Amino acid sequence: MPLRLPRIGTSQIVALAAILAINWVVSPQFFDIRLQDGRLFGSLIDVLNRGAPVAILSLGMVLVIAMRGIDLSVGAVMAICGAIAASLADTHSLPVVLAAALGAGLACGLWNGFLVAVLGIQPIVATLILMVAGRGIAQLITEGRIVTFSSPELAFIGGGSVLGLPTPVVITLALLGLTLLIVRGSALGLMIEATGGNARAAALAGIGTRLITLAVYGWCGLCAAIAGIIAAADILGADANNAGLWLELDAILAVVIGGTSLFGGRFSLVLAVVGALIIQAMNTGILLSGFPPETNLVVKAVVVLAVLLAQSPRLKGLGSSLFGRGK
Amino acid sequence: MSETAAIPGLSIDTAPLLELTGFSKSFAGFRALDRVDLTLHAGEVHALLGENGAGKSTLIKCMTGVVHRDAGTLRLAGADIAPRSAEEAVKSGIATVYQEVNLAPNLSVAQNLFLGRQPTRFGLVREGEMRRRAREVLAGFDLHIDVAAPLESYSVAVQHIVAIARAVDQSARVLILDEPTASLDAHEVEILFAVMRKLTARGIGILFVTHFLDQVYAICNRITVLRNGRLAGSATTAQLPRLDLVRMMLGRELAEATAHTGAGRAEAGPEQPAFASFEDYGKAGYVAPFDLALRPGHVVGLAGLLGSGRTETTRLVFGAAHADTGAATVDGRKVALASPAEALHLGFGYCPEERKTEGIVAELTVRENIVLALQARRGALKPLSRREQDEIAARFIRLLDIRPPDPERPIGLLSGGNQQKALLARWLATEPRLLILDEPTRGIDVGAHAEIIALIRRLCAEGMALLVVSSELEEIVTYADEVIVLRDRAHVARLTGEEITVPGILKAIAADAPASGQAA
Amino acid sequence: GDLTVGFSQIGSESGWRAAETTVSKAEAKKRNINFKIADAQQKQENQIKAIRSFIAQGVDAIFLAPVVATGWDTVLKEAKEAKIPVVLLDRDIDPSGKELYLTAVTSDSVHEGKVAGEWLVKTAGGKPCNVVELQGTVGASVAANRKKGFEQGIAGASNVKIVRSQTGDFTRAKGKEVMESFIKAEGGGKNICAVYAHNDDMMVGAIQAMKEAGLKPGTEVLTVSIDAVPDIFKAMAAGEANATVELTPNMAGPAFDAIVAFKDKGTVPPKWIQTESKLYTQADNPKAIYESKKDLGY
Amino acid sequence: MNVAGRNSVSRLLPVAATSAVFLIGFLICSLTFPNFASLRVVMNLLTDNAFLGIVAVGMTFVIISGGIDLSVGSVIGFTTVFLAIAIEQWGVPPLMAFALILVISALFGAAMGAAIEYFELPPFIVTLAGMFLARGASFLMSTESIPITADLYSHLAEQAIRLPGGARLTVPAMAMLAVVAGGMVLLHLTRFGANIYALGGSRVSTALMGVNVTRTTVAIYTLSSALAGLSGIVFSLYTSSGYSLSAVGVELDAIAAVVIGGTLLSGGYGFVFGTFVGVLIQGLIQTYISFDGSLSSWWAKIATGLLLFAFIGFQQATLGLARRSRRLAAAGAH
Ligand SMILES: Nc1ncnc2c1ncn2[C@@H]1O[C@H](COP(=O)(O)OP(=O)(O)OP(=O)(O)O)[C@@H](O)[C@H]1O
Ligand SMILES: Nc1ncnc2c1ncn2[C@@H]1O[C@H](COP(=O)(O)OP(=O)(O)OP(=O)(O)O)[C@@H](O)[C@H]1O
Ligand SMILES: [Mg+2]
Ligand SMILES: [Mg+2]
Repeated sequence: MPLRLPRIGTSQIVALAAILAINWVVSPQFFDIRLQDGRLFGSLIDVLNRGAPVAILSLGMVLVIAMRGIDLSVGAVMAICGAIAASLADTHSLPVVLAAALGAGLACGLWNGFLVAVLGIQPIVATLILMVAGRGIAQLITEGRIVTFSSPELAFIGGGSVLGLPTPVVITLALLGLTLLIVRGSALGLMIEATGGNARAAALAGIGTRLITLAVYGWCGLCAAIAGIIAAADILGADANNAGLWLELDAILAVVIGGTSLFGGRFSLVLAVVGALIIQAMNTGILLSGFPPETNLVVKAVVVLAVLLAQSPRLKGLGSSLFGRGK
Repeated sequence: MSETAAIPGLSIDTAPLLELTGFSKSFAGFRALDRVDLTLHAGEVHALLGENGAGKSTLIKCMTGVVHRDAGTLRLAGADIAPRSAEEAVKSGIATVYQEVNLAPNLSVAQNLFLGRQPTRFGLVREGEMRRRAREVLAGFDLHIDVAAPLESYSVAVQHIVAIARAVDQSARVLILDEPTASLDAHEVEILFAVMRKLTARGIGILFVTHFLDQVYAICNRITVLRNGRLAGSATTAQLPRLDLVRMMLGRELAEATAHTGAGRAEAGPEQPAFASFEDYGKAGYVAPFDLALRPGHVVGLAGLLGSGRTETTRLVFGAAHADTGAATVDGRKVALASPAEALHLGFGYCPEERKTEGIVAELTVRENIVLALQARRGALKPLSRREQDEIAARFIRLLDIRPPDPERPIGLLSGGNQQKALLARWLATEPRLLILDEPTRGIDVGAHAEIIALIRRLCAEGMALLVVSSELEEIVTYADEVIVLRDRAHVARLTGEEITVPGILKAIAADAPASGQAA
Repeated sequence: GDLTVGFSQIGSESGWRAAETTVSKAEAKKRNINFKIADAQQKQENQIKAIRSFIAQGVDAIFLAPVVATGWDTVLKEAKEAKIPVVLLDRDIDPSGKELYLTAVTSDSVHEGKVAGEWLVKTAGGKPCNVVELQGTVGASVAANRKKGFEQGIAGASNVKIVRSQTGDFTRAKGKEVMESFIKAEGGGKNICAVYAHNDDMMVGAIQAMKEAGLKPGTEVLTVSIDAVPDIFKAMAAGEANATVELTPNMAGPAFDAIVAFKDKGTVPPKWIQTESKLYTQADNPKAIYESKKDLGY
Repeated sequence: MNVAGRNSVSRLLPVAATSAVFLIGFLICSLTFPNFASLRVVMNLLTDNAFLGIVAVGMTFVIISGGIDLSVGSVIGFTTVFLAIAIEQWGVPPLMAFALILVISALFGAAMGAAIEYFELPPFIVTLAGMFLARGASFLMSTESIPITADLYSHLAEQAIRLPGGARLTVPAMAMLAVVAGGMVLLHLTRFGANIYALGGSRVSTALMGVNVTRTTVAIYTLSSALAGLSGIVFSLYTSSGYSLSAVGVELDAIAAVVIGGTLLSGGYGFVFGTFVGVLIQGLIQTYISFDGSLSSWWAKIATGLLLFAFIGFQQATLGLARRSRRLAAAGAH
C-alpha cells in the first residue's frame, strides 16, 4: 500500500448517503418512521437493526485486520455462542446464560490468538480451523436442530427496545463506545497500529506484540459472541447450521469499505461500523426493490465496486483535478 | 583519502549527456523541488549534495519517472525523454540505485541481479548460467557469496552491493547512485570507486549522492548542491573547497568541526561500577560468547567488518535474540533479557540498523513514531495525553532538527536522514540508562552528523551508558572510551585509552591471530 | 443381517434434514444394518467423493440424497460396475440415469407446492388475496419446484396473486428479515393477505416479524408453508399459523425395506416410491402432533 | 570479504515438511482402515480433487504475488452453467465452448487485475465483487441444474487409464497433473515466475527494479481466472452438468490448500508442488472421514478441524525442529 497523507471518511459517508437515497427512490416510504408500542418502526430502523450483528463483528474484525490478521471463524463462533445461549436460556438466569456464551466466545478468540501469536500459524489457516470445527461444535450443542427458547429476558436482547430503539442497535452503539474507549482511550490503538504497520519495529520498540495479538483475537471472539447472542435472541432460537453463515465475509468487507487496509496499520472503528451499515443498506434496498432474487448478487457486486471506486485514490485525483480543487 | 581524481580527457565543454531543466515538485502543498537544473556530462562523476530533506532523492525519482514531476524537461544525449516508470527509465539508458535498498528480499541474489533480463533458453531461465554470471558480476565487487541464497539472508551492506552491481551491470549510459556508500565500510567503498572509475572511462555519466565529503573529493568531478528544494549552486570540485561546500549546503557556517580526536577521554579516573554486564554471553551459531561491561558515562564502540557480528552483539544485549550461554547482570541483579520489552523496562534503548524494516512504522506519524517506545514502557493503560505527545514530539523535532518540522506527517514520507533522527528521538524520549546505537549516523548529513556526535558526547557526560556500532572508524575514535573489535562473529580484541586510534583498530581487525588484549 | 449401507447425506442445513438423519439411523438400527453416513456439506463434489469411497470400501448398498438432479452418471456407473445398488432418498435425479439406480424414495416437491396453493385458493374463497412468497435458496431445485407447484395451485384463481417474492435462504433469520421488508414495502402489511414460505423455518421467522409489526398471523394474514416441522405445529396451536404440508423425514425406512427385499429375495422394487404430501391445518390437533414430533431430531 | 553462504535448501523446508506430513497421514489411514492402502484410493484422491488442484495452482500464483482471488469458486460455477447452456441449448460444439469459456474467464480475470492495478483497490474486495458477479451471472443464466449429454462428455468420462485394482487415472486427474507440472515450470523457471515472487516480496521495489508491475498483475489474475475456467471445464466433466450453485466455497478450500502447502499468504514465498500436496492433504482428511463413516455431521466437521490443526501443527513443529537442528549444525561448524 502506498503511503498517503491521513484521510477522513467522507467517501464512506457519501456512499452511505447515496445508497440510502437510492433506497428512497426504489421505495418511497423508506424514510417513514412511526412509533408503535413504544418502539420505532421503519426501513431505516431495519437497516440499523439488521446491520447490528455485522457492525458488532466488524468492531472485532477491524482490530484483527489492523494487526495484519484476519478472523474467518467469527461466523462459526456466533453459531457456538448462540447455541449455548439458547440451550441454557430456559433453565438458567440471564447472567449465567450471558456469562457462558460470552465466555465461550472469549475462549474461541483466545484459541485463535494462541495459534497465531504463540504457534505462529498464519491467521487465515489458524482461524479456518475454527471456522470448520466451530460450526460442528455448534451443531453438537444443538444436535443439528433449531433449539428454541422462551425466556423473555434473552428475547429482549434481540427483539426488545430501549428508548424506542431496537436493543441490538443500542448494544452496537454501546459496544462502539466501549471499544473506542478501550482502544483510543488507552495506548492500545497506537500499539495495534504500530504492530500492524511493522511488527518487527514494534517489537523492537518494546511493545508486547504477542500479548496484544492474543487480546485482539480474544476481543474479536467476544464481539462474535455478542453478535451470536443477538442473532439467536432475534429468532428465539439457535440455528447452528445457518447462524452467522458467511458473515465473516461481510464483516471483512465492512472493515475494508471502512478504509482499513488488509495489510494492517491504520484503522477506524467508526468507519468500520459505517461500512457495515453500507452493506446492510444495500441488502435492505435489494429486498425492498422487488427485483427477482436471481439478480441480488449482481446488484451487490455492482454496488460494492461503485463504493470502492468512489474511494479509489486514482478517481479522487481525477475528480479533484476536474473540479480544480487539487493544488 | 586522495584529492580530486580528475579523469584525464574529461572536458566540461562537451555536449551534456543528461540535461535537467526546471524540475519542480510539490507534495500536498509542500515544495520539495523548485525549478532545479542539472547537467551531467559523459565520463564524469557528479556529486548531488544537500542536507537531509533537501530534495536529492526526490530529484532522482522525478528524473526516472517514479515520481511524477509538476514541471521540468529531461534531455538525454540531446533528445527529449520522459520516462514514466523505472522500467522506461532503464530502457532509455538510465540505471538507478535508489536510496533504500530496492530489491526483492525473498528472491535469490542471482535473481535480484538479473530480474527482468535473466538469460533464457526456450523461454526458460537458465539458472546455472545465471548463477555463474551472478558470481562473476559480484566478483567484480570482491563479493563471494552463495548467489542462490535469498537476498534477505544477507546484511544491508551486502544487499546494497547487489543493488549497485545490478545497476552497473545494466550497461546504461547514465548511472544514478543515491547514497550507495551509507552502509559500506572503507574497503567496499574503495572497490565501488574502482568500479565507478572504470565506468566513467567508458563514457558513462554517474550521478552520486553521499553525505561523506571525503568521498566527494575522492571521486567527483563536479558538484551540484540543493538546499530546501532549490538549486544552491553548481561547480567543479576543484573550485569548491570543503568549507565553501559546507556553507553552500547548510546556508550557514558549520558550528563545530567534525574532526575531534580523543577529546575528554583522558581522565582515567576510578572505574564506575557497571550498569549492565555480560559474562560469557553468547549464542551458538550467532555470536561466540563474550564479556562486556557497560558503565554510566562510558561509550563502548563495536568495530569490525561487515558481517563480523556487531549487529548480532547488540541484538543479544537488547534481548532481541536469546543467549544460550552466559549471564547478564543489571544493577547487580541477574536478569533474563528474554525480550526487548524486558530490556526496555530495565532502561535499555536500541536504535536498530535497518531503519526501513526494523525501525520506522511508515504509516504512523512522526509524533507517534517518537512516542512509541516511551508509551511501550509506560504500558498500554497509561496513555500519554495528546498534549504530552505533542510536547515530546515538538521538543525532539527541535532538538534534532527534523525536517519538515511537522509532527503529523507519516514518517514514511520523510527523507531517509530525517527518519533516522526520528528514530533516535524515539529512544531519547525514554531517557534510557543504556542506549544501543547500531550505525546511528547512517545517511545523516554533515550538519546533523556533527550534532549527533555532540549529542552522544553530551548523553555520555550526563551519565548514560552507550554501546555504539559504527563503520566510520574516524567517528568511533572521537567518542569511544573502549572499542571492541569483532571478527567472524567473535569478539577478538579490546582497545582502551591510547590504543583507540584508526590505525590501531584497523590493525586489530586485520590481524590474523587473535590480537593482543582480551580475546573472547 | 450383516448388511452395510453407506449414505451420502447432503448436509445438515435444516432441522428437517437433521431429523432425516436421525430417523434413518433409528431405522437402520431397527433392522440391524451397519449404517455409514457421509455428510457432504451441501456440495455435490463431496457427495461424489463419498460415493467413490463407499465403492472403495465395498459396501452392500448406497443411499444417496442428491444435492442436485444432474451429474451423477459417471459415479453411478462406477457403482453399477462394482455391483452396488443405489437408492435415491428425498430427491430425484435427472432422467438420463434411470437405469443407474435401483429405486428412488422421494416426495413430489411440485405436488407439495400445489397442495399449498390449492389450500390457499380454497381458504381465500374468492376474495382478492395478495400473497408474498419466501423462496428457498436461489438455485435449489426444491425451491424451484415448490414455486412452480404453488403457481400451478393458484393458477385457476385470478383473485390470488403473488405480489412479492424474495429468497429467505430456507433460514429463520433470513425469513424474518425478508418478511420485515415485505411488510414495509406493502404499506405496513395491510396489503398482505397471505404468506407462502418454501419451508416452515422461514415461516416461523416471518411470523415473528409479523407479530413485531403488530400484525396477526393466522387470522389477519394467512400462512401456508411446507415440511411440517414441530415448531410450526406450536405456532398453529397458538393460532399463529394456518397450514403446512408434510415432508416425511422417514425416507430411509422404505429404502431399507426395498434393499433388504432386493438382497434377500431379488425383488426389484418400483422405480419410484412416493411418500405422502399430507396437508395439516389448525383443525388437525396441532398440539398433539407437536408432542409426537418434537423428539424426532428436528 | 568472503562471507559464508546460507543454505538455499532451507527454502524447500516447508514443502518437505508438508510432504512428510502427508505421507505420515496416509500411513496412519492405511493402518486404520483395511481397504485404504490401494491404488484405487490414491487415484480417487487425484480425480476427486482435480478441479481443486487446478484452481489452487492459479491461487498459488496470486498469493505468491501478494494478492488473493476470491472469485474462483464462482467462476467455476459460471463455467459449468455456461458450458451446459452453450452445448445443450445453443448447440455449440463442446470443444468450441471450452475455448470460448477459457477466453471469457481469462478476460474476466484481466478485468479484475486491471481494476486492482488501475484504481489501486485491494484484491480481496475486487475479487469479492467478482465472486458476487460471476455467481450472480450464473443465476441469471439458469437457476436449474442442466445435464450435459454431448458425446464428448461421456467419451471423456470413459477415457481413463485403467490400472490394477479397479483404479483409474481419469482425464480430470491427468489435467490436474499437467497443470501442476505446467505451473511449476511457469513459476520456477521463467521470468514471469520470478517477477511474481518479486512482486510478493516488495511491490514498490519490483516497480523500481523496472518490472512492469501492471502487466504482471493483470497477467496473474488472468491466469488465475483462466485456470478457474479450466477447473470449471473439469468440474463439468466430473458431473456432466452445469449448475449455478456448484463449487460454492471452493475459493476457501483452494486458499487453505495453498497455505497448508507452505505458501505465505503475505506473498513472496511458496511452491506449486506444496500446493499440490496441500490439496492432497485436504482430500486425505475427507477420505478419512468418509471411510470412518460413523461420524455425525457435526463430528465430521469437528474432526476436519482437528485434523487440519494436527496437520498444520505437525508441519509447524517439523519446520521448527529442522530450523533448530540446522542452526546447531552451523554452530558446530564454527
Ligand atoms: N511522497 C511524499 N509525500 C510528501 N512529502 C514527500 C514525499 N517524498 C518526499 N517528501 C518530502 O520531500 C522532501 C525531500 O525529500 P528527499 O527524500 O528528496 O530528501 P533527500 O535530499 O534525499 O534527503 P536525505 O539525505 O535524508 O535522503 C522531504 O522533506 C520529504 O519529507
Ligand atoms: N555475509 C553474510 N552471509 C550471510 N549472512 C550474513 C552475512 N552478513 C550478514 N549476515 C546476516 O545479516 C544479518 C545482519 O548482520 P550484519 O552483517 O549486519 O552484522 P554486523 O556485524 O553488524 O555487520 P554490519 O553492521 O557491519 O553490517 C544477520 O542476520 C547476519 O546473520
Ligand atoms: Mg535521500
Ligand atoms: Mg550491522
